[in-house]
Amino acid sequence: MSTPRSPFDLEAIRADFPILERRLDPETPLIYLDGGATSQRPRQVIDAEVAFLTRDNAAVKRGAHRLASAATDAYEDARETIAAFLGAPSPDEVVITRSTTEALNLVAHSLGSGDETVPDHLRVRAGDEILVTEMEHHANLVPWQELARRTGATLRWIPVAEDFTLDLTDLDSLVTDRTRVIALTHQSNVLGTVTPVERLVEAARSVGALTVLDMAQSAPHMSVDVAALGVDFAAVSGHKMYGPTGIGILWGRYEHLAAMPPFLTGGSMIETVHMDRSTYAEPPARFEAGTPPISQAVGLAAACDYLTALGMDAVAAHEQELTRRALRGLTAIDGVRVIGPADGPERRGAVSFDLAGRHPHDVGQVLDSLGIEVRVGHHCAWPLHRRFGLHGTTRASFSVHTTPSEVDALIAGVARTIDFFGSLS
Amino acid sequence: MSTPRSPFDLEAIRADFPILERRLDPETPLIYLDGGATSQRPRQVIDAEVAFLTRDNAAVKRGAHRLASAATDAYEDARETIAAFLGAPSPDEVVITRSTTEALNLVAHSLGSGDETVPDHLRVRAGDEILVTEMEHHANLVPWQELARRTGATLRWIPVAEDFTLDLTDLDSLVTDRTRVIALTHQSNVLGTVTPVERLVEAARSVGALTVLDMAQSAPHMSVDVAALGVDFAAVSGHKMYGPTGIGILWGRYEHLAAMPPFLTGGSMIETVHMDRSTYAEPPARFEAGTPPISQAVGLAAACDYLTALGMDAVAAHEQELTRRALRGLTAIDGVRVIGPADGPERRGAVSFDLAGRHPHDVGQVLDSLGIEVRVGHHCAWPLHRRFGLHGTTRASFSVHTTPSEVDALIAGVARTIDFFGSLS
Amino acid sequence: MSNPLSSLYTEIVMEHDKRPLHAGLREPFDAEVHHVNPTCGDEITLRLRLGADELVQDVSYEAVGCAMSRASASIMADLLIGRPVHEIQPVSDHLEAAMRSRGRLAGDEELLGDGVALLGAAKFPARVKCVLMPWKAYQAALVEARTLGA
Amino acid sequence: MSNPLSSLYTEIVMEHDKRPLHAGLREPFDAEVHHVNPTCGDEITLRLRLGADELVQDVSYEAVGCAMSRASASIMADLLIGRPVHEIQPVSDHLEAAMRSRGRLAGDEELLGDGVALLGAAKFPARVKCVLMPWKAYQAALVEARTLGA
Ligand SMILES: Cc1ncc(COP(=O)(O)O)c(C=O)c1O
Ligand SMILES: Cc1ncc(COP(=O)(O)O)c(C=O)c1O
Repeated sequence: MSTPRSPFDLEAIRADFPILERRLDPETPLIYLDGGATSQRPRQVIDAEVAFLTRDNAAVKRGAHRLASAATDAYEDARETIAAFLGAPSPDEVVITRSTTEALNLVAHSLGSGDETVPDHLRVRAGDEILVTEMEHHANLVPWQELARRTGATLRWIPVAEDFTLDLTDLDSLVTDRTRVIALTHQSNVLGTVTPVERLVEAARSVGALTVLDMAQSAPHMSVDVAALGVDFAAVSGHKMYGPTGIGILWGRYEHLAAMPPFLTGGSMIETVHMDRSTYAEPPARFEAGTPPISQAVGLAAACDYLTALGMDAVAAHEQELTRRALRGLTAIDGVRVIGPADGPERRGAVSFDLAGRHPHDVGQVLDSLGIEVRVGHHCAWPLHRRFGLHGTTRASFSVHTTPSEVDALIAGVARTIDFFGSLS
Repeated sequence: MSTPRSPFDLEAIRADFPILERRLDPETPLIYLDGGATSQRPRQVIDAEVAFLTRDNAAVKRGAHRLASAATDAYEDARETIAAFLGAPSPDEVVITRSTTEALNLVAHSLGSGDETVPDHLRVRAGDEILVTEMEHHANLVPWQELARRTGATLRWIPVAEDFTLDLTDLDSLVTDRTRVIALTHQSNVLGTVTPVERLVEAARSVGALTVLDMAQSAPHMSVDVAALGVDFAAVSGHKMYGPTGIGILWGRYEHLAAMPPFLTGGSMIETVHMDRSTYAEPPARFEAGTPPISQAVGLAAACDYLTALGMDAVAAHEQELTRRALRGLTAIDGVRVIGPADGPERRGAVSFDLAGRHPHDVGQVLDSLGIEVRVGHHCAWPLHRRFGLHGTTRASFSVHTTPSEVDALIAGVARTIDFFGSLS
Repeated sequence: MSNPLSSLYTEIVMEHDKRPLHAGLREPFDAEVHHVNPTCGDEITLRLRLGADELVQDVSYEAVGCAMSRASASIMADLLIGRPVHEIQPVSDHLEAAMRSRGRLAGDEELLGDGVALLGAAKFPARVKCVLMPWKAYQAALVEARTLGA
Repeated sequence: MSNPLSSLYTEIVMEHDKRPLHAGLREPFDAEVHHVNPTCGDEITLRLRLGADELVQDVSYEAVGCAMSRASASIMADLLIGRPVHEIQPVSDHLEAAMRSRGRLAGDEELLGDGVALLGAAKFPARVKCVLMPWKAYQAALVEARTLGA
C-alpha cells in the first residue's frame, strides 16, 4: 500500500520558513514541534509587514494625508481578509485585539461592566452562572473566575472524562436558567480534543446563554467558520497561525457588539468627548482604543492568505496524518502514556504524553539535545493536568512545515530518552 | 552669526529610514511631518525584528528548549534596554503592554478593581477624586472618566490658560484630601507644552495621591528619567518612538505594582490555578497576561538603542531648532494662529495652528498635494480644542529625520494654501 | 498646484461652501438628527419635513465641516427639497456608489446635478466620508420620520 | 547523546534524584514555606528548624520537580543540616553567582561540595531556576524563622 501523495509540496513550504535553516549548534538542525505555543513565520508574512513599513506606514483612521489613507486601507483590507478567513459575515464583526487573551478579557469585562443600560442577556450579575470546561487554557478560565469574583456570579465547569473528551453526562444540570455564558475551547491545546461545539451551542441557546469559543488552537489547523459554528463570540491569536505576535482577533455577532459597552477606552473608540463624559463609536471601532497593531494586521492578513493558498482542508489532512503517525509510534513505546484521545476525527494535532513519571523538564532536555523542540509543563492548563494526576506533560505539536521524518525523529528521540535515563539509574 | 553645526548627521539619519525614499506620486517626494501620530521606523528596528523572527522566534517564559531560551533572553534583554532608556530603577518595574492606551487603562482598572485586600492608597472609591488636565489626550482622560463612573469617584481637571500652559491658580483647591490620582501628560500632543511635572508631583505627595504620567509624546523627543521625575506611573508607546505598533510600556514603582491586583488575566501571569480560584505572579509578570508582543519588544529595544546612539539631548536640540524655525515662519504669515505657547524651554515640537477659520481638512488636503503630510482634526484632544473655540487644527510634528528645508516647505505650503483658497473665493 | 486638487475644490464646491443653500435650522420638521464624524469632529444637525406622499417639503441643517462636506450638504438640500422620497433613493444610491468607486464610476449628471462637482473627492478615500455625511444624516432622519409617522 | 547533556545529568545528580537525602516533612520546625514555579508547576514545601546561635538543626522538604531541582534540594539539605546560618550564606551566594554566570564562573568545590555537580545547569538558562528554587525556599524560611523568633 502506498501512502497517498500529500497535496502539499512540503519542500516548497519549508523553503518559506527561514528559521528552519537554523542549526541549534553546528551538528543539530532544528526540529520545531512547538507550533502550539507559537508558530514560525513564513517569508510571505515577514515581507508583507516590511513592505508596509517601508512604503505605507502611518497612523490609521486619523489622518487625511495620502500615507494615512494608504495605511488605513491596508488595515481595513486586512480586517476583510481576516473576516473571510474566519467565516465572519461582516468585517464590522472583527475586532482587532492584542491576543486571544485580551479578546477573552474584553468579553468578560464588557459583560461585567455593571452598566445598567445594557440589555440583560449581555450582562453577568450576582446569582448568574458561567460555565466553562475543565480542559480550558488559563486564558479562557481565569478571566471568567475574575468576572465571577467581581460580579458575584458562580463559575461552574464541565468535567473531562477518562477518555479525554468532555463529560456531558450532567450537562442538563450544569446548564440552567441562570447560565449566562458558556465559554469553551474549540480544540484543547494539551489533548488535541475537538469539543462538541454544536451540542453546547444548542444547550446555551435553550437557556438564552451566550457562547464564547476559544479558537486559538483550531483556527491554524482546520477550516473554521464562526457563522456556521453558531457561537456568539470567538477568539484567535495571530502568532499561533503564522502571523505576528501582538495581534489577536475577537469576532462577535454584530448585534451583541452593538449593544455592549467598551472595555479599553481612549482615542479612536469615541464618538464625542467632553471633560466629564464621552460617547462611544460603533463596533468594531468601539473596542479598538488607541493606535492598533497596524503592521501586525497586515502581517496577519498575509498569514491568512498563506493558509488559504495552502487550503485549510489540506492543512488539516497533512497534520492529521502526522498526528496519526506520532500516536502510532509513541503508544508503541513502553512507558509512554499519551494524554489525549486515541486517533479519530475529533482528535487533532497536539500530542502530549507522560514518560513513566519522568519529569517533563528532563524529557524536554534530552529531546532538545537532539534538536527536537517540544513544550514541557502544564501548558497553561493546570487544572486539566491535575485532573489526570499529573504535574506536567511533554507536548509535540505539528505545523504546515512538519515532515513525517521529523515525527519519526520525535519517536526515536523519546525512545532514546528512556534509554538515557535508564542507563543512568 | 553662524548657526551651530548640528551634531546630527542628518543625511545619514535619513538614509536609515527607507520610507523617506518613497514618492507620493512621481513628482512629489514625501515630507513626513506626522511623527506625533506615529513615527517611521529606521532600518535598524526593522532588521532587529526580522533577525529575531528568522533566528530565535519562540514562545517566551514557557519553554525549556534552546529556541525558547533564546527568545526569552531576547525578550528580557529588551526589557532591560527599555528600562535603562526610561530611567527605570529596575527592569521588574517595566510592564510590557500593547500601547500607552492599554498601559493607562491597566492602571485605571487596577486601581478600581474593588479588591478590598489592596492597600487604601492604591484604591479609588466612591467619594474619592481623580484629577486630570484639560489638555489630555483622550487616552489619559476617558479611562479616568470610566474609573470615576464605575467607582463613584469624582473627576476634576486643571484648566488650560490663555497662554496654552496649565492654569495652576486654583491648584490648592483642586488637590484635596480626597484626591487619589493626578493623571497628566508630560508633553501635549497638540500644544507642544511641557507640563510642570515636579510641581504636580509635589502637590500629589502632599495629599498622598498617585501621579500617572503620559509620556507618549515626551519619551521620543527628550531625555526622560521616570525616577528623577518622581512620578508613580508612566506610559509610552513603541510606535511613537521609532519602534513597532502593538507594544507600549507601563512603568510603575515596584512597591505599587507588587500591591496591585492584575488587570488582564490568563496564562503567564498566574502563580497557581485551580478550577475555582487562582493566585498571581509577581510583577511584571502579573500584568503581562498571555503571549506578549515578543518581536515587538525586540524592535522597541532596537529603537531605544537607536535613539540612545543619537543622544536624546541632541535629538531634543535638533527638534527644538526645527520648532523655533516653524514658529518663526508660521507666525509671520497673515491669518495663521498658532495654538501653543511661544518659543521657550517648555515649548516643544508639535506645532498646531488655525488658518483663518479654514477647516483643517481643507488645509491638510492642499499640503498633502505638496507632499507635506500633517495631521488635521482634534488630535484626540477634543476638550482642549473646545476650550479654544476650535473644531480642529492642523498639526506639524518633527522627527529625528526632519530637515530645516522640510520645515521651510511647510511654511511655504501654508502660505500657498492661503493663496489657493483666496484665489477661489 | 497639482491637478487632483483642482478637481476637488471645483468652482461649484467653493461656491456652495461659501454660500450654502437652505442652511440654518427651520420649523416645522418631522425628524431631527445629529451626526458626528469622530475622526475629525465634523458635525451636522439635520431636520426633515415630509409632506403628503412622502414629498420632502423641507431639509434644514447646521453643518460644521470642511468645504467638501458643507458643499455636499448644500447641494443635497437643493436636490431634495420638493421631491418625493422614492425619487431620491436612486440619486443617493448612485452618489454613494460613485463616491466609493475611487473614481472608476463616472457620475450621472442627470441624477446628481451639481453633485457631480463632488465626485473629485472619490479619489481621496479620507474625503469620501465628508461628502456622504449629510446623506447619511438624511437617511437617518427619513427612518426616524417614517417611524414617528407610522 | 551530546556532551552538555551528560554535564547536566551527572551521576551525582541522578543519584540524589533517585535517593534524595533528608526528604520528607518532619517536626519540630520553626518555619514552613511553600514555593511554586508557575512556568512548570514545580513545587517545594520546606521546613526549617533552627537551634541556638542559628544552627540549622533540621531542613525537611517535599519537592515535586525535575531531576535538577530534586537533586538540588537533596544536596542543599545535606549541606545545611548541622551548620550555622552565617556559614551557609557564602555557599548560597556562590552557588547563585555560578548558576547565573552561564558557565563562566567555575564552582568552588570546597564551598559547594556535591553542589558542583549541579553547575552543568548553568549553561541552560531554563534550568537555572530549577536548581535555585530550593535555595530560595530556604532563604524565605530563614526570614520567616527569624521574624517569628524575634
Ligand atoms: C499624549 C498622548 N497620549 C496618549 C496617546 C495614545 O497612544 P496610543 O494610541 O499609542 O495608545 C497619544 C497618541 O496618540 C498621545 O499623543
Ligand atoms: C487554547 C488556547 N487558548 C488561549 C491561548 C492564549 O493565547 P495568547 O497567549 O496568544 O493570548 C492559547 C495559547 O497559549 C491556547 O493554546
